[in-house]
Amino acid sequence: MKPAPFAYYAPTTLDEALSLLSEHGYDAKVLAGGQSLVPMMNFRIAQPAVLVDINNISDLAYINAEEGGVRVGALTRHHQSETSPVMARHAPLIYSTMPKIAYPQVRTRGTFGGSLSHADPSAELPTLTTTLDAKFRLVSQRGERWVSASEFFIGLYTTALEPDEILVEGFVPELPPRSGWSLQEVNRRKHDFALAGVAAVLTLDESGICQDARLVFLSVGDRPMYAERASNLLKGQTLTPEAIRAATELATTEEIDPGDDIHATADFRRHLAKTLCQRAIEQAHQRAQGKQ
Amino acid sequence: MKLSGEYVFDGPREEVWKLVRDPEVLMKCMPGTQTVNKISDSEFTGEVTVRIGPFAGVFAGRVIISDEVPPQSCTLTIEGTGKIGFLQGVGAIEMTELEGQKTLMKYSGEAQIGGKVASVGQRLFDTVSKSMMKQGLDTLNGFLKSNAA
Amino acid sequence: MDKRLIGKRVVRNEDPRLLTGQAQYVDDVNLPNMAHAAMFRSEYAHARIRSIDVSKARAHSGVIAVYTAEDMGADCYPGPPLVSPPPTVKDVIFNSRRQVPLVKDKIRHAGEIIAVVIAETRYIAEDALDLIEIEYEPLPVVADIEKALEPNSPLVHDDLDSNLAAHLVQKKGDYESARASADVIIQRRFTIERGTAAAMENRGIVAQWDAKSEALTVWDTTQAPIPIRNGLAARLGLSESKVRVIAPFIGGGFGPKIMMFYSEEMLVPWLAIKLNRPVKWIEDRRENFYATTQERGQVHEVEMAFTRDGKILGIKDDFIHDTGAYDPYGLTTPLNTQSHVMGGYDIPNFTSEFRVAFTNKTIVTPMRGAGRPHGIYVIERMMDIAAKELGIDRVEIRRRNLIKPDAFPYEHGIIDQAFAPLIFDSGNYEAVLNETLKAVGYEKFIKEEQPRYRAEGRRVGIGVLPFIETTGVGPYEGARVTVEASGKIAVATGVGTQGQGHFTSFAQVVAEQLGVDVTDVRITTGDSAHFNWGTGTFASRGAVVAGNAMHAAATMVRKKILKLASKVLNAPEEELELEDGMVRVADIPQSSISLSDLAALANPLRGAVEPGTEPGLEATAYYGPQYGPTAFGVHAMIAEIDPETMMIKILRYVVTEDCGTILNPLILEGQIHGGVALGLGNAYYEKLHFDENAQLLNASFMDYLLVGSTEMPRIEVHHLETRSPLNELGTKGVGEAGAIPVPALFAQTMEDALYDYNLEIRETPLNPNRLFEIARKEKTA
Amino acid sequence: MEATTQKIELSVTVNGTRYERAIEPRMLLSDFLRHEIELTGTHVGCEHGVCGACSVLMDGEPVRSCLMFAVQTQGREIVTVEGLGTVDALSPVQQAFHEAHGLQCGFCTPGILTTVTAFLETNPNPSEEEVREAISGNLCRCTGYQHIVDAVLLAAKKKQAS
Repeated sequence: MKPAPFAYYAPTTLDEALSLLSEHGYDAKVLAGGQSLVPMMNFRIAQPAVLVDINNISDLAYINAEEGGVRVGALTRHHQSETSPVMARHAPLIYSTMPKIAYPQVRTRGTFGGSLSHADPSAELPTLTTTLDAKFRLVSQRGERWVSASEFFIGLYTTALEPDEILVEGFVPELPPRSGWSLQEVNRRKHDFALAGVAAVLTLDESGICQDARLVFLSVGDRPMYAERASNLLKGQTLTPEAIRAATELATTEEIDPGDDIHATADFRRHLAKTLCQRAIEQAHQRAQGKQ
Repeated sequence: MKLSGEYVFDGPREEVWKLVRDPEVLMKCMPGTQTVNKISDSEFTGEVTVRIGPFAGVFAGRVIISDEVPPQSCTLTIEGTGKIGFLQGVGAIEMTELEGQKTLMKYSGEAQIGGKVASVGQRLFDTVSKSMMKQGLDTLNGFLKSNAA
Repeated sequence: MDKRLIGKRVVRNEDPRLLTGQAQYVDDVNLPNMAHAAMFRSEYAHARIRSIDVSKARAHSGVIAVYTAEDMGADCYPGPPLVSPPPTVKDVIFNSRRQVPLVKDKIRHAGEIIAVVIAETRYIAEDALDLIEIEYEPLPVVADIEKALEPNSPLVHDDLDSNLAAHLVQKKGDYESARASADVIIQRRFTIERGTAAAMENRGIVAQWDAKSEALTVWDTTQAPIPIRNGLAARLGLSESKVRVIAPFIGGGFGPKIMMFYSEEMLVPWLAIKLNRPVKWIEDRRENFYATTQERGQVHEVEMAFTRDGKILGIKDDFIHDTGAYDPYGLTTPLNTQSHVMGGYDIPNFTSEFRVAFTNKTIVTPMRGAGRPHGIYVIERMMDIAAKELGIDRVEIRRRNLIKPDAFPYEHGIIDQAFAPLIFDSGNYEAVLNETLKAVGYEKFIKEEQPRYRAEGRRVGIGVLPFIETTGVGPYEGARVTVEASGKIAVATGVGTQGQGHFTSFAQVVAEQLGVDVTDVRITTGDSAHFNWGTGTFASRGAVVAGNAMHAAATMVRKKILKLASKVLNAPEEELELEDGMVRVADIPQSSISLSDLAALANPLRGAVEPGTEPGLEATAYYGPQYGPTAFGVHAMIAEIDPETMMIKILRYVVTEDCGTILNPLILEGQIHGGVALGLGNAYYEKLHFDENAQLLNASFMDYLLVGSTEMPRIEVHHLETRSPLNELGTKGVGEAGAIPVPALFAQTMEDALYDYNLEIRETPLNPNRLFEIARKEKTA
Repeated sequence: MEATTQKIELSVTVNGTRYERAIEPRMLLSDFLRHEIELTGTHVGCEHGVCGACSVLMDGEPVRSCLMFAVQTQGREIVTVEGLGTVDALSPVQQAFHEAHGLQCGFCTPGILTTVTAFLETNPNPSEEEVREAISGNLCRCTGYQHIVDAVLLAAKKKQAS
């Protein structure tokens, strides 16, 4: 299990990196944390001809509080997010999820931008950023653009990124007052990819009626599965058990697309999604009411 | 791994059949097809590059059409072999006419994947096969529409 | 001062080197001019090789050579059988088929080696693998062990008329009469699926050929260096004295590291000679999932006859055992299953027929537990089912049937894996059960805690069950104990070591005899240059068989010491004591001599040695038991399950083990902890998923789930010591014990936790998905 | 900018010693440590980032050396198990593993020792649960983790006392 040969570049500026990507197109892969890419290279099921190692580009690792949210640089390591008071304060859903992601030695290397660009449908960050309606800044020599998370994730390992683009940072909006959040997962072992999972955020109005809601599932489709109709169903409602059940039912029968693998059948995943969705809404609701 | 589903084509059944019956078209519907060679009227081979994120593999592919009942049904046998693994699939397709010059295709089949890619990538098969199926059918539908245009 | 060292929590002699990265493993061997091998393996499980072209690989820069079976010529023939079927059982069918170094025409399991590339680096060797062009003719695959034995199955070995590798029947008493007189007959079917040992260190071999002295040195991750040495010498036409096999530190064995021979074990030394260069091959993790032997696949059809009050009248267990593509390891595993299917119970009537099936899967050889967990699974599941059907408490029905302390030695009248009669030497089974019930608080849990949980809607279950383990089988091991001129003790044995703490527990045995510090005893294991005889580390036998050989040799050296010291100190032997590396005359401390001085006197440079005496303070001894001692234990578990997600949390895990005399409780506990971890894997996490083409779908640690630190519960270990009368030390083996009862216990606990679902679990390993399916089925049924 | 599959000059500090080698970009850090500079204490168990046996410290943080290319350590400081202590002078963590029997075959041990050494720097007084989390990226097939957990807790106590 040794990787095939490749040409290696370690640019120190973003401009250099973009120029390399522009030159090599599909032949090149960006190496960030490498925690998903390098195993695939060791198995030789990925054999990129060119690696553009962006780890030496300074100024891409930061977590900054801003008006209305938090700005996260692409090279921010998971371990930084896990220990960042700024993240804890402004994006508690992400902060509290970080310890679940892989293992300590992976979190010291794995990056925010790398995880998003890799777009594994079972990974947490794509789901969380979709749930929080984050947006990402994609830069190429041709210019830059902001893309919302729900438009960024297209399919399995497939994103809106063109071969010459790099995701350089994300902006994660802060939840308004009276909001609650939850991430529920079922994993074979604690740190495995989830068999199924769901993230929920809710915002209540002063009378306790649900003003805004987003439910996004992981491991039950080819990308983070935003249950838009179920989310809308919650809006304007008092979150009674019936209302929660109805939204859960809609989301898990019509808005996810689970598949079979050796660990779980589509059927079981759907069952788990249902159980977890209900729990996630309930927990987010509790938090929104300041009960947790 | 079982694979089944339905797809609605924007064209009449005869037209869809013509395309399905043309292995060259079928090969082209596989995302990443590089070359196509005709072996017989019902057998074609070709080279397909499958690219999914960082994963990329070149497969020697073969498509065989059998059990034809024009313009209604047939069986497709698909094989692919490459350095990183192999695939074998057999699927039955059945088409019925719908109103408004549309055609409903029902397909059901079984695919088996082996070798390296099977041994380390099983978590993704279902998603990959579903999405490749969809891409392929969309492409076929695209041919249909461009033929009609 | 307490001179006893046996039984003390002594920290390990081997630790400092292991803890500082100074211990040598096979992949750490780095020789000048060393070349690196990579194996070209079949991706198909069953196929004919139509053509192979290695010319591009040969031409690749940095490639030294590429060999196929054809290139290997007459040297490419199967390995020897490691274990033959027992000659003592009548009417055995056994079709011996063994693996070859390189496959020439027909592939019989995915992962078989077709060609080997030798290059300047492993990286280049792997590049060259990608340049080998091969065309296969895929054949219908034998993946399922039951279908394998159906009349129309494709054949794994074309020269046989079926896939039957072996067939054997064993009986005790008269089951049919027992059945006729029974109040209740229970029949069930159980399936047990394959797992892998997954030692953290993959296999590896380094071979060095010295053409001038015609000497071969092989570093091998084997559990059995002496047999490998003997086999290699025979195969390569060399004198055994010219072949040295070293099993250095090994990163875990668990059974599969003992094989005769792995294809690579035949290939790498041959290559080193052929190329006249040192060659290294290190298995990678993906290869390990295909090429290292596996175990556990069996299907059982069981029937048990009971009286109304729960007394077992008899058991009938017919099963199929999966041996994979070849059967080099004989019938060890299914024989173990047979000898454990009666558990620790007094069962007068028994009949068991097993059929061993060839399949297109990786070869099966014993791995930690080795057929025993299957037997225990079957009997203990049946006991649970019987308890429910008869309305008897599950502990009570077991208590009524356990072998009583006065019934030992308890003869079963069948033959076990050692080809010896199955006899349980000693035990105090009910006491071990009682100790466990007390420790886990069984009564209180059932009466107070569980009702409280249930009232809260929580599904918390308890499980308790006993198991036996046949251990410490022959044929023999040996040890040589030498007092060196430094006064330190050098000890050598032929067994290999894979983490069991031999450098310490053996040292304790020797040090106690010789009155030295444990750290003054230096043990050499697994080097054929240091000890010429032995079989290996397997079957929970190191501490029993090698341990007693140590004891015997140390006792002989002690005698020599006393005899010589008596002469030197002019005092009768009875008045001498060995302490702190000195021999002293009791009560006259100034009259003493150090072992160092004594060793020098025993090996004089001038003068005459008395006729009939041997130089030095040294002795070699062997120990070979007639049959092995049988250990006993009871495990208990309390676990909670979320019935919606089927996620579990183990709240308590209690073990009471009776493995006779304890050499070192610290090491013993470690063995049990590790065994339970594997057992838990076999119960809930670890399953090799083969599809219908015998393609392995989880050949990585991403998808083959080893239990991690966040899954393992804390284990409370209790001991009882019923000395084995079979050996001087009174020891019984324990290496595999931890793993054996866990799948059965887990199933019992889940059924208890999900009491309102009326589950009946008849398979292992489970997983959340399967529990969900079983629960849903039972609920709708 | 010159990029190449050709060898690259690497300069890296390992256990306080500076090493300079010309290596292929694809050489894994684990192979560099083990075979180029012959620090074989770092072990390789899976080469796909799950088992943790190859964990080393880079600039004080635990990383999987099988998931990094050696060229990525240009100018960095690496600590392997050989850098923690010696046979005659075990580090407090090593000493605790010795006393608590926190190892059997010893193969996974180096990756655990490096990981735990870094962990105790940031969390000197951990709970058992935190210890289990800290070593969750290290597989051990021998111990069932219990004596490892005990060893880490003992090491914390030793470090607190000293």
